[in-house]
Amino acid sequence: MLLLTCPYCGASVEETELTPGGEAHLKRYGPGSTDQDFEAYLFLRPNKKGVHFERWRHAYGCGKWFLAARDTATLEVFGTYSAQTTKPPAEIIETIQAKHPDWSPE
Amino acid sequence: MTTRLAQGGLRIDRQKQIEFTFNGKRMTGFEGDTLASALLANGQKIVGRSFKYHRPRGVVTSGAEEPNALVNLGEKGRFEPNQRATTTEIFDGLSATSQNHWPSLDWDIGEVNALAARFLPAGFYYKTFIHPRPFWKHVFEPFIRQSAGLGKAPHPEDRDEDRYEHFYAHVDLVVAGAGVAGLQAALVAARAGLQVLVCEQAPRIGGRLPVDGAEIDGLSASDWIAKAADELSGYPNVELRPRTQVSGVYDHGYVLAYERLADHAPDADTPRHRLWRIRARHVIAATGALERPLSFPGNDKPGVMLASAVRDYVVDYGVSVGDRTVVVTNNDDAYRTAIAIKSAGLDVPCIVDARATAAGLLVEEARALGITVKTGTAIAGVKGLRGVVAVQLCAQAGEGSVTEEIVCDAVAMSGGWSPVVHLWSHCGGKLTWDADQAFFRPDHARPPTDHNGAGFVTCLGAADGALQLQDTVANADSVARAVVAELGGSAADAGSPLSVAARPEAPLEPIWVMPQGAGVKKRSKMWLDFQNDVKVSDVQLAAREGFESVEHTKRYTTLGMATDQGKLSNINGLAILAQSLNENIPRVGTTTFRPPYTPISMGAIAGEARGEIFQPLRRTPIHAWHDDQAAYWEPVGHWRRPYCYPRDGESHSGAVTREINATRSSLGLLDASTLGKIIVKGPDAGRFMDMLYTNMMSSLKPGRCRYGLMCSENGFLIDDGVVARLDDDTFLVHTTTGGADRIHGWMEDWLQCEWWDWEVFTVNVTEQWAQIAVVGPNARALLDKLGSDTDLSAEALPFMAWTDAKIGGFYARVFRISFSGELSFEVAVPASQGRAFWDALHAEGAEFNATAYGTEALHVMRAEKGFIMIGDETDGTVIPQDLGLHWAISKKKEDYLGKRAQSRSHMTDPDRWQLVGLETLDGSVLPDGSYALAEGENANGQGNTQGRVTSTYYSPTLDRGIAMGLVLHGPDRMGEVLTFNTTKKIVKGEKPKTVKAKIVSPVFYDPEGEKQNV
Amino acid sequence: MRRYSAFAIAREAARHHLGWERAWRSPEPKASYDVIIVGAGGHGLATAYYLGKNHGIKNVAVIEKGWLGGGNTGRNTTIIRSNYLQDPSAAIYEKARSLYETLSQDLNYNVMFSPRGVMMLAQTQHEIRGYQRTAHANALQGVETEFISPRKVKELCPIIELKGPRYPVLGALWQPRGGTARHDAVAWGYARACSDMGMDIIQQTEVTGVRRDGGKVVGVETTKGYIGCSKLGVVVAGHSGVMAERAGFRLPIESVALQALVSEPIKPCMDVVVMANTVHGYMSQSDKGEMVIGGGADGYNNYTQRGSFQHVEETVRALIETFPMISRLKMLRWWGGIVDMTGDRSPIISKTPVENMFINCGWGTGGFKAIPGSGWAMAELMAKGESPLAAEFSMGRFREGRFIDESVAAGVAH
Amino acid sequence: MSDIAVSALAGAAFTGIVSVSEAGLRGMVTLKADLEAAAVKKAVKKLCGTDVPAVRRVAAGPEVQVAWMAPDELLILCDHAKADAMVADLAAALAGHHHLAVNVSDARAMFELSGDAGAVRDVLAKITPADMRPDVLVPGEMRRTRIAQIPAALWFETEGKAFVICFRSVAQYAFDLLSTSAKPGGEVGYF
Ligand SMILES: Cc1cc2nc3c(=O)[nH]c(=O)nc-3n(C[C@H](O)[C@H](O)[C@H](O)COP(=O)(O)OP(=O)(O)OC[C@H]3O[C@@H](n4cnc5c(N)ncnc54)[C@H](O)[C@@H]3O)c2cc1C
Ligand SMILES: NC(=O)c1ccc[n+]([C@@H]2O[C@H](COP(=O)([O-])OP(=O)(O)OC[C@H]3O[C@@H](n4cnc5c(N)ncnc54)[C@H](O)[C@@H]3O)[C@@H](O)[C@H]2O)c1
Ligand SMILES: Cc1cc2nc3c(=O)[nH]c(=O)nc-3n(C[C@H](O)[C@H](O)[C@H](O)COP(=O)(O)O)c2cc1C
Ligand SMILES: [Zn+2]
Repeated sequence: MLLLTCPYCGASVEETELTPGGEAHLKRYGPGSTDQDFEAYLFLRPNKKGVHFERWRHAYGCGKWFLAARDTATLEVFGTYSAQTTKPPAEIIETIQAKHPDWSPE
Repeated sequence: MTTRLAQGGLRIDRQKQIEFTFNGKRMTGFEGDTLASALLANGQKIVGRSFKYHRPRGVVTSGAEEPNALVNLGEKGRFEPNQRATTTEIFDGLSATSQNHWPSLDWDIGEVNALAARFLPAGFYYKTFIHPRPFWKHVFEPFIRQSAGLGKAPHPEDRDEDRYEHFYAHVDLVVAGAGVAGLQAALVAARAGLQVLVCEQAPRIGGRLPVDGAEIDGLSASDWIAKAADELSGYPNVELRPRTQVSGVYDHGYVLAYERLADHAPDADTPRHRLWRIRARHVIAATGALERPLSFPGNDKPGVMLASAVRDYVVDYGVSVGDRTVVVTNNDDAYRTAIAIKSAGLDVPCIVDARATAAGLLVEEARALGITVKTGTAIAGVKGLRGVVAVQLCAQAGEGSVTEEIVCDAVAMSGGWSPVVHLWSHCGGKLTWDADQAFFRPDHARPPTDHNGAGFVTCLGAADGALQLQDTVANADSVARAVVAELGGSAADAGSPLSVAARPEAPLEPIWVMPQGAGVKKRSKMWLDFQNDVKVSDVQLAAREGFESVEHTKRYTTLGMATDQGKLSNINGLAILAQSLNENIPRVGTTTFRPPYTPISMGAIAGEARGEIFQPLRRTPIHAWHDDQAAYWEPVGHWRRPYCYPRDGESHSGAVTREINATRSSLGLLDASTLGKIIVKGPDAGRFMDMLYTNMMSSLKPGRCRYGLMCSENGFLIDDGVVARLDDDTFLVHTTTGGADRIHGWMEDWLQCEWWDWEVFTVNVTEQWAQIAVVGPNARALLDKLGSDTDLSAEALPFMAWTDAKIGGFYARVFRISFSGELSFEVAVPASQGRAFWDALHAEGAEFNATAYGTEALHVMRAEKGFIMIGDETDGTVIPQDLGLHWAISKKKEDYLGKRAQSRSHMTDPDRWQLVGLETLDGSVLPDGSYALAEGENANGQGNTQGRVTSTYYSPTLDRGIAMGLVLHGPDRMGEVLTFNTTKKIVKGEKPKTVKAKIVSPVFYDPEGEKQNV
Repeated sequence: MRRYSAFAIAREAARHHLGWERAWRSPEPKASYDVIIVGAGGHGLATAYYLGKNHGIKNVAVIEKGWLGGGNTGRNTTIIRSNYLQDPSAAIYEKARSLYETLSQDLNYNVMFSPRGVMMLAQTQHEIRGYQRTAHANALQGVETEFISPRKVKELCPIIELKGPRYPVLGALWQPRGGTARHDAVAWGYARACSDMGMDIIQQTEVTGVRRDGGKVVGVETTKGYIGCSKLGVVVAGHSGVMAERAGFRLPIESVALQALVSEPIKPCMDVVVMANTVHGYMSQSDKGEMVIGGGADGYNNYTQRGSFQHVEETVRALIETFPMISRLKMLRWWGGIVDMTGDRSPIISKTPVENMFINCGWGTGGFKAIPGSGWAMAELMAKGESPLAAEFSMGRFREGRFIDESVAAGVAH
Repeated sequence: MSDIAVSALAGAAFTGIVSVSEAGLRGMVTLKADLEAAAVKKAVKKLCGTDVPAVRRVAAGPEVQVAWMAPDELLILCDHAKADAMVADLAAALAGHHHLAVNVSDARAMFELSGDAGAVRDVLAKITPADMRPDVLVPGEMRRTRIAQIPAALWFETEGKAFVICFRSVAQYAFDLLSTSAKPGGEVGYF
């Protein structure tokens, strides 16, 4: 049962107060995009066994979406951060690399 | 003969006698007895039957690891199978029956299995019962099922009389186990100021200490425990819970503990069980160690027990398990049992010690008491059918030729101890094999890790492999200090280490089979898993057949899969497996440890959620009125809406017809409060609305309404409803009942995660309003009669307009929208006035025969009008284009959610089925979900289809069946007749029954809309 | 292979069962094979079996990183049914179900297929309509199924509470020839038969890479070294994403934990399988007597085979409401598996961007019932390059928007 | 016509380990806006008589309380009859400034729990995963969380006196839940 800190409330809340939202940092492809890009955007997922960036909504709390960097093999959480970003912030990346030196963002 | 001793028994209060029954026989025990100790005290040696061979079974342990002594407990609403006698405290009126036998415990037909045992080795059922085919289901399986299973099934109509609850706790530290190690750890943490929750599964704290005895800090065991408990109770930051088992450790420091509040006092008006849902920064598992049996022929017979258990029964309960008890061991600790028995005035014919030599203080003490010690010796066989009458001895080194026979009525065995590492392992903690002490203990380098990637479970004391008291205490003290320091407590205040006067013990010698050279005949009489009847020979068979992984062996033999989860059998079993594979034990490894540590009640898991509060029930402000009218309810999400309001003797369909006729002919009232209402406001609201809806919303004028469609990004219709523009930068979005929360979340998702620079706020105001549809030719008349401060005439408030108004004194928002095709006003008033407004409408509406109608009438009327219904015409695979809703899909907008998806090849395919109306030729009602047949079969031999019914009703208005459906090229085939299947069951040889229906326009009623636009 | 039978047991009993031979060999890998299957779960082993049995391709290795059958095949609630709504699903699940009927005989291994019947309770008007639609579809698909009354429900399963109170039972979709099978035995039976055909089942060996030559697969890297092959079938369920990455492409799949639990064993009290989808719970009783209960899937990616408690809580709550008598039973054990969920919750049996590499995955929460049919189709696809049973399950459907959505008829995937 | 306005449970009450009562109609206004903006701070100060509360805090003015709900959202608690006026005043005060103020009084139900300080926390701790430790959920701080299966906002006015706000449609469920949790015999004695 996961425990995540909502970056907006600053409260550490358990999974049952949140709703999961799948892969984070997806780029939306709309009209005019290629079938490939659109398929990738909607369906194709890295589904990493390891470092994973994902969306959560503090549904039973402030109602805000936030993002988390989590290891899907150990469930270690490297940090949570604002949903208003297109890529993981530097400090999160540092935290991850501190634990996994050979890891680098795609 | 097992019996109660004249004196002794630390746990029992001889002043307080308790009466109970076993298999109908009245028995007595003392307060503090467990059912097991009480049964033994009453001479009840056989307490149950084994799973597979139905062998007679007696009590073998004194705790949570008990595989044999399981009973049906209680009656009716308090009946419970498979209750462990060794952890069941007795109470007045307790009634228990033994399990898994017919006709009786002593004479069990199933025992033939035992005679046939040789034909029923591990996994025999995989190799037979193959022919003839039908026999498995009809002959073999029923037989196997009957003889399998353990306790009785509760009666289907009995209802649990007890209540249950949960409790959430957040602490620095959970200490599982209040033995000497756990207590010391708790003291250290408490003194350092940490918040500590100590959970002890037993009713008494102290663990093994009271029975094993020792001097700690110059105090007797009991005094030291009392002192520790007393100090702990003084700390506000410490909570100590007896009868509370830590049942599982989960990710991110989540811990479940199972508190048994009323099992020992069923008449107390408390919840029976309380499930603790704990968040702990750290977990200390001070869970001790469990003794292992020895694998000698006949080790499963009633009267053969763990040495520690025999000791517990004598010392804790004042119960003798036999007049003459042979102790068989490979370690010193078992000598404590011999000494305890002897000190109780009972006889120990000899101690059979498999080790070549036995020295050390305990051994000396035993010898000093005149007990013969036979070293290098083993048990070759146990005589007696339903109980022990003698044991045959042999050399441990040999193959088992009997050297002598010793008359005895009990055997106390000890094969060494295994640390209880379950809580360490539940969440992935790894183990290491300690060859000297022959057990797995926690590998400190590989603990289970939490959300910070840090280890969060620590075993200490015996659970960490420190078995001998002086080691236990030293280990507990130092490890606890380290944990406390890590958690930010100051070890300085932790108090001084304990001084222990205990007797050092000689090392044990690992003994996996006894005697060492036993042949297959003997090995097939050595039990590993007493409950599931798994023997040494079975594990060896598994290895022989290639089930080399310990996980395969487990599943092939069912070793460790019984209700005790192999607490006694697993280590012995995998040692045997390793031997047979010529592997070393650590390479074979253990099976996965899974929660719960011991089984927990389903009731506790569900907690308070039963009956009325099984699930939240959402009620509109008018709910009570519906209830008073005996509405027939239809669940919609967590809401409940009236399906119809049957009157006395009226059928549901009769009621629906009446409601529709009343509405179409005069006046109907619908509680539409459950409809979603979301406010969308801001400079970018129009732009946002245009992205949400397939049609153009930004162009909507304030004061007007527009029907709109929402699609998922994958192109499929997800919701529809009427949008009202409140002012230039504010929209009111109506969603379906099921859609309100979903769509609001959906909006927030896009606003927060994609278009966060757009200035838009949303609020879900669904429940702020009671919304009532006033429908029918007399709708306006009623509102006028109530009196409105605003002109509601067709001119002032035309179809698809809205206005604020004061109606009959109620502040209201009035929408000229219609889902029925009639003149209709949807009137929203604040929820707090909803019921009053509803009552007013009925009062004033009486003269118009105002009739409340339910969801079914609503559905029929919308179908008569050809309006689609989300969930009927749509099912997650339908796009607006399929439903002839092109008019609602803006061509001007270059983007909206779902637009890109709708341009994929399969979505633009002209062969997609399209919405049409359907009329059976004979006027009958098409069956729900029936399919339109097409010629031939597909590549997989399935009948081809060319369409399906999406909704179908009897229309009272037209007095015939009407339906809508999706049909291949439907709109181009008006008038064509299709064949629909009406059979829902295929009967071999029979061709499906069918009915013919004509393709027509989906609008069956008032196509020009003359009625709604008046 | 020496055949199994009552006589064989009697014969062996005479010599204390010392004469039984291995159920399957555990060979060292050869340098190369015609076909390598990655993953010795039910689907992988069945694929190998039908490659040999139906297509005469026997120079096959099945490579398993753990112990065979230890994935989801070894941890599922064993429900077998084929009354799915959509044609492609009904086709492959019914093919599988009918193969199950004779699987024990085909494999000479008792997989204990027990066609005791599966019912899915209808507890809302919407479910009634959904199941009636399914029933109509099944009639045309040749799947024997039927919508039954509450009375019949109670007859077939006396421990059900019909009256709710919250969600009265309004009827059920009933498949009399659905049921359960002994999950481990299915894997073991196929493994034994494959081994008997001369195929190599290589356990405790992980495939760590896919070697390609000009977009064509030539072999796999493993923890036991490189092994060549001319065709590769990847059948690794929860680890499909990991394997796809190793082959350089992505799948429309996310891996999440799905949980199950069993009660302590009790005497027979439930002769059918019941699924209550409104309240999210399903239950059956195993031959050993435990009540076998399936929980919900987590919503977040997870490879730990441990799930979150609230799903177990929700399921048990739902089942006590449906079967009040279980309230005083005890949960004996609780575990999880990593299930591979696709974008439309339907499986993938398909060619891949890598030539001669095929993938069979996405069975998610419901693939045990499909094992024989899936193996049959996958083998045909690998041997012939196409299979009518597999056609609709190609990866391409996600690009074209041609989904196979079973959730539509109030159905669930188990 | 607030005279005919009724709360969801018309003041239902239960007494067990603690007393649970529906607090009756309470005015509630949701204000969504940039809480950092001077205009907003000013408006709140003027109309509620208190500053914009800090994260998770409840700020109390003379008649009005203001609760922090989200980084861009406040809940203003006032007299039920004054809620519409409050909305109007906010609209006026924030005219031209992007915001959303709306009356949600009737979309909510509110309960009061009172009794022994520890007991009140015990009763809540049976149904919410939120940390109920007195040094964590201090009086004056609001925790938005769930109670059993529904969303709720909890806060302590003082030790021994807590409030629970939930949606109106589930008021009965919330009341039954709280009463069950407070049922005699279920004393935990933890807090
Ligand atoms: C709790 C639960 C309940 C379920 N209930 C049901 C049910 O009632 N009915 C039903 O029909 N289905 C059910 N399912 C689904 C069903 O179990 C699965 O769909 C099915 O077993 C999948 O089989 P498989 O052979 O594809 O995968 P698996 O059995 O998981 O086999 C995949 C194998 O691949 C191996 N592997 C992975 N990566 C590698 C690698 N790199 N190299 C080598 N080997 C590798 C794994 O070790 C594993 O053994 C349930 C699943 C779960 C978890
Ligand atoms: N000399 C030997 O060979 C030998 C062997 C084993 C044990 N011992 C003795 O055992 C004692 C070891 O002390 P200890 O404190 O480490 O162990 P312990 O067995 O004395 O205490 C462990 C306690 O944990 C409880 N427990 C176990 N699992 C639990 C769970 N999941 N939840 C809640 N409670 C749980 C048990 O009921 C018990 O009270 C010492 O007295 C030691 O001398 C000696
Ligand atoms: C249908 C079924 C029935 C099971 N019955 C039992 C059982 O009676 N006793 C038991 O200990 N485990 C039982 N299990 C659970 C297994 O022991 C094991 O937990 C599961 O296969 C997952 O493996 P793992 O726990 O080793 O990861 C059962 C599993 C399944 C799928
Ligand atoms: Zn938050």
